[in-house]
Amino acid sequence: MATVTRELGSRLLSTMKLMRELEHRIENLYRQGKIVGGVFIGRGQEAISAGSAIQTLPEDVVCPSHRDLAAFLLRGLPPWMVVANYLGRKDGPTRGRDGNTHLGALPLGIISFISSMAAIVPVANGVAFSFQYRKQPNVVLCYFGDGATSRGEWHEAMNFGAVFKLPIVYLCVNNQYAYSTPVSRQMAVEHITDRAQGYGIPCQLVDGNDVLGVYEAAQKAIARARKGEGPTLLECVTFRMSGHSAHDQAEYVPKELFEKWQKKDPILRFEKHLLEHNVLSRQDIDDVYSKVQAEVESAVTRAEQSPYPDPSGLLEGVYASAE
Amino acid sequence: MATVTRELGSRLLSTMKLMRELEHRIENLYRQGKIVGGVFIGRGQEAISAGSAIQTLPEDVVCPSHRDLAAFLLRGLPPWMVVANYLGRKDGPTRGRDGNTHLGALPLGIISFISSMAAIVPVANGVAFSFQYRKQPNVVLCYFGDGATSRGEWHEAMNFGAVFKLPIVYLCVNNQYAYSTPVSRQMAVEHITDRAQGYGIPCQLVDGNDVLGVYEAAQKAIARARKGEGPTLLECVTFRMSGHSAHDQAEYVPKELFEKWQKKDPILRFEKHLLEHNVLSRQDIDDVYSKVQAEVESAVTRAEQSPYPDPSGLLEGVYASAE
Amino acid sequence: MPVMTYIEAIRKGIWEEMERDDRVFMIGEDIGAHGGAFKLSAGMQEHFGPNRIVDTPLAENAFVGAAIGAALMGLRPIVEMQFADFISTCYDLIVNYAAKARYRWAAGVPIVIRGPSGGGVRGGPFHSNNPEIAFVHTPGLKVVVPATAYDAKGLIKAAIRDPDPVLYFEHKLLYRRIKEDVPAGDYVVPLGQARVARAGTDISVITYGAMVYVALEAAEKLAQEGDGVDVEVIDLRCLVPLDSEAVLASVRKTSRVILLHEDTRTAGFAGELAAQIASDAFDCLDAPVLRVTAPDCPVPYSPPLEDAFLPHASDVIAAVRRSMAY
Amino acid sequence: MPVMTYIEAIRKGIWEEMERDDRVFMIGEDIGAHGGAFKLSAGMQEHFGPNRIVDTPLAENAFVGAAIGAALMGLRPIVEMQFADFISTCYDLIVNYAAKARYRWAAGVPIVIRGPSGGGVRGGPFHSNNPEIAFVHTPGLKVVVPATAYDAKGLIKAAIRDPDPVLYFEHKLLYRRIKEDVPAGDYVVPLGQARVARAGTDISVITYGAMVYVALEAAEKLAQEGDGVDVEVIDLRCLVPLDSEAVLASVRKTSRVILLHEDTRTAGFAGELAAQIASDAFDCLDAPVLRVTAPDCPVPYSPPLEDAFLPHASDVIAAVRRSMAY
Ligand SMILES: Cc1ncc(C[n+]2csc(CCOP(=O)(O)OP(=O)(O)O)c2C)c(N)n1
Ligand SMILES: Cc1ncc(C[n+]2csc(CCOP(=O)(O)OP(=O)(O)O)c2C)c(N)n1
Ligand SMILES: [Mg+2]
Ligand SMILES: [Mg+2]
Repeated sequence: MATVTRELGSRLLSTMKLMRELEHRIENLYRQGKIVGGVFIGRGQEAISAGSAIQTLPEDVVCPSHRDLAAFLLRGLPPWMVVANYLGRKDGPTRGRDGNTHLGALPLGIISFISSMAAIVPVANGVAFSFQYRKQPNVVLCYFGDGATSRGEWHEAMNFGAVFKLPIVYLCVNNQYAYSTPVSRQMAVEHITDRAQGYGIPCQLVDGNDVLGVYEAAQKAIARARKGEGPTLLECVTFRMSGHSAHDQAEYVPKELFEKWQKKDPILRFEKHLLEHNVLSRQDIDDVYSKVQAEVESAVTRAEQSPYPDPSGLLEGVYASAE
Repeated sequence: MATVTRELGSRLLSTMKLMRELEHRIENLYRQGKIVGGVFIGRGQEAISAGSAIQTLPEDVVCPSHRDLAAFLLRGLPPWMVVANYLGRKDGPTRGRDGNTHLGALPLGIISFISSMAAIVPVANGVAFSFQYRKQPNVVLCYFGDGATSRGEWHEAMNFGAVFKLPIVYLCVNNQYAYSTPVSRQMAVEHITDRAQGYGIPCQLVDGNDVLGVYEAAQKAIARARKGEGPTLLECVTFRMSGHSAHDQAEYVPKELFEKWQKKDPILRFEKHLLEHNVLSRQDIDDVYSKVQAEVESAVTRAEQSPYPDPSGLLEGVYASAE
Repeated sequence: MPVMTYIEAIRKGIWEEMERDDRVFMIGEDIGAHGGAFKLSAGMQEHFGPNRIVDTPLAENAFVGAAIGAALMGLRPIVEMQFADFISTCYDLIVNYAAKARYRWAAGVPIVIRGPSGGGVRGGPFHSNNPEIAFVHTPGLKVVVPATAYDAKGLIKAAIRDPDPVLYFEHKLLYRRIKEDVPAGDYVVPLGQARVARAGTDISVITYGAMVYVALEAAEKLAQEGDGVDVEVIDLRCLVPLDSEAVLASVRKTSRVILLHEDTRTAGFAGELAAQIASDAFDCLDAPVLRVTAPDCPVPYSPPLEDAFLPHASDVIAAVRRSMAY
Repeated sequence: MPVMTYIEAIRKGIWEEMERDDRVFMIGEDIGAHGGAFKLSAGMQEHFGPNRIVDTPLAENAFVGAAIGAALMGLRPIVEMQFADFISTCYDLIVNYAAKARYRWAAGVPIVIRGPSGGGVRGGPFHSNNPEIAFVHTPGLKVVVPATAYDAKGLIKAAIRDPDPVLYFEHKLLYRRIKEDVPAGDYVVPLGQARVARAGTDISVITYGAMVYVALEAAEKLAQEGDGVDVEVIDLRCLVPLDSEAVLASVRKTSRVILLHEDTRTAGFAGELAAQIASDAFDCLDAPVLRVTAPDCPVPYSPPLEDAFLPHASDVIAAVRRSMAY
């Protein structure tokens, strides 16, 4: 296991905690009827986007899916803008045109996903292709769920990435459900890494609730991609500690599973690691958390101050020429 | 190796030969400018559709692709109808609406493929699903090329077949090229069976130029499907002993490959086997061949006698109600 | 007659058809134990079993293809798209396989593909689309767009019994907002018959889906607001087959026409109607044919934007006044 | 000026753009060593290398997606569909990803997707389609349909330089049948400007693609056959952006209009034109707006069927006579 510096430890911890608390707050806003559309959160899955995206360089690119908020945050997207996007406000990155984490920011190296699951994967390949084309030593991190791997686009893209040896890391967030469908009903094999055998890409099964495990696996994969040795697939096994969306009670998930996975909570687990290895003290951790709490509150305040977009701008930006 | 009865031997031989000679004759018609559209043949690949489709029962269904003519013939499609379809005549199975082997005949248990490579695979699953739904002990044989396996539809369908344990046999005709693209540029693994590891389906690599090898592998796979044990994938390795279509010179294929594979010709090879094992005599074989020759000639004659469709029927059958 | 919501009417229609004909089954994502994203099939898997309410992996091509194959063999599959928007991921199988099979090789494909379409629920660009036009344009497909609970039930039954592939686009805004008397037993609303939602003499508003209510609201307001304009509202119910007779009859009667749809403007269904009217009712028009539609942009998420995007009664009223003033 | 075929003009346009701008590359199936199914790119891989003429596996989503991603990063991909028909297999990425990116997150997707469309070469139902309308209907996309060699070159250059996603549908019937003087050097035909292919005073035929020649043939015959009808032919060149001004100007001049396209009728592009004309040129029409299009069925394979399917000069002449007699 990697030895964790104080700085890395507190960055990882604060990122995971920020994702957790921000999403928690957004859920509350949802219950208060303040969120415009649906809410999709990654509770329990924070280690995956945090442990991987933290290693990207400024010119690298991330392609997060809908439960990878830490990747957005680590690329520098201000938390208040996330909230503003959920609230449909003018200052969200989509200026109210799209909701939740359906957003991108080219200057931050964030490519927007779209609803069609796995559609982002071929697009992420194209970003990696551009690095190869320009002989740029950069990499792409592309995230997707277990459910997304049943889709044709995923297959086409995995194969394409392998054939072209693209500088990309495919991160499967296997939270064991696609909406109400357990992995056992999605495929006749056990793991996405089994599924990925057909591409000639190195695969690794990763404990997705162990942020350091994710960190190390991603580090290796990123290094490999950066050296021009091609893609890697990491299957990060975790659990969706929520309904599919904020309005879903997930009655189809056996209660025991939530209990079992609650014990593996990635934040508590990392806390414990940091304490045990004397990386951070309890006080340090509490400081991190109260900073996070303050950040969340100020994010919500600032987001709520952002006005709604003016309908007079409805048609701007459909085409470049009309801008 | 299976012991071949006289009857099976001559049926297999005559089917392969009929496919070979019929397609050869169609190529000639093409050169004479008599064929309406393109010509796609399976020269050198005859053992695959012949060795497998010969085992289907009347209520079984085949879903052939564009180089699997023997499957059509074995299901009882008269050779002259194949020619009539190429010629765009009224009595072809599509009544001139579609060309070449883009055809189906429900009463014969033949499902039509369409041009989009691999689109037939999910549809074939549906046929198998209907058998399962109705508890009918029948099976589907579904054929596709190596190139088709790069497509998303193929992935979705393979996975679906595995999850539902459908009574289907997937036959990949790996002729090592998709148009001008060699398998090495299509995927980063060597075999379609590698590709298929991700589905939890038993796979077998088969010498596609050995009709008895295909026969045995298909027999096992069909039996398995019929017993409700689910799908099997057979990768039948062969070579496309022609251009992609009759107008393609295939300059992109190294000459040596044609020479190498000419030596593995499935018909000559089976002839030799039959002679060596005293299943058929030279005279028997020559008799088979001359019958085939006569059949081909009468097929062409009859097809050429079929009139073109009457344009007054142009709009018939777009919808059921208009029929 | 029981009072029923629009979604309940669809559900009942399917339920009754499944009772009636054991070739009918439903396939899609999360429709089993979970009962579907909109709970349309809640309890159906318990009743009909997992073989007839079939949950699938997240793979639209896989299950649409499977439905096509099953239909070729004589079954009667109903496919649920979790949102109608996702139909674009299996577009090829629908427009190339299902639509052309009968024409090419006399093979019928009696499938129904249904799902929630339309905006007004803050679904944003990927959960609010009206994807009908590409299918309307594809010969071999039928396209149904119910506006009332009565029609929703009668049309889903007609669609299930139809020998051709039918796309049945429900409007999700209507799911639980529309409630009305719906006969408990079996009845069918035949495909291809429009409905006069409101009879009128001065101007015709031709529309479908959720916009029927917008048209009716406009008509009522115009009646009340002293314009003295008596608006006829035609609810098309089906786009293919289209009841051109009903459209032309209304236009011949009123001589003025507004074409209204929620879908975006360019090459939307109003174009087809305009072409038919300009060709076949040219001589009885007293004013230009006007379109009221969403503008040419993706469906935006934020309330003020989506509100500006969607056509409202006020837009219809303005168009009616423009037409009447001509 | 060198004489060039239509296909050669496209090729030259791409070649020159690739010389001019090293962000431009082409990606597709069999376009490298083989030079493409129609040999449009023969020799290009030798010249530009395999990194800029990129052969891919048989997977349209993979390479269209890759092009979109590369375009987001500032490259200028040209995607070849081996046949335009296959664009239906990657429909979602085009209408949902590429089309909406700029609107949603201000991210331009400057890709060109091009390929052979259209019938008349006995390609049958899967190699003869005119798939334009679904893309015309999708806000965010541009759609180009060149008819002449001059335009083919000038428009492909405009498309490559355009900051938005452009679908460029070549007509395969024209590839080697159309030959004309084409400037050797750089020039651009801007998107969104129609062309008067033949000036006339009595009636307007609005069309595009291969049908431009059908319209011209009809116009010549009508001029010669003593009808005394002087037909104006408008070649739209682009469907999005549409030169509505040119369409309306012609209709205002002639007062009569025939809308002609090869694509099937229902909800085809003629509908959009009819709607614009019925709304904005209503008062200057002297006769009903007539459509001449393919009928609503798949493109059949057999010569007598395909000939009956495709619109011919005789159909245009009949429509013109009907209009003039009104
Ligand atoms: C093509 C497509 N079909 C259906 C949906 C509806 N849908 C949204 S998320 C989801 C489940 C996704 O599961 P997974 O990929 O495992 O991601 P998770 O939500 O578990 O993170 C479904 C079915 C969709 N977005 N796209
Ligand atoms: C989706 C799609 N893209 C492109 C094509 C054009 N095309 C026709 S056949 C072919 C190659 C098919 O290769 P393979 O599947 O190996 O079959 P083979 O021709 O070798 O038998 C291509 C690219 C197509 N038919 N469908
Ligand atoms: Mg999941
Ligand atoms: Mg092949």
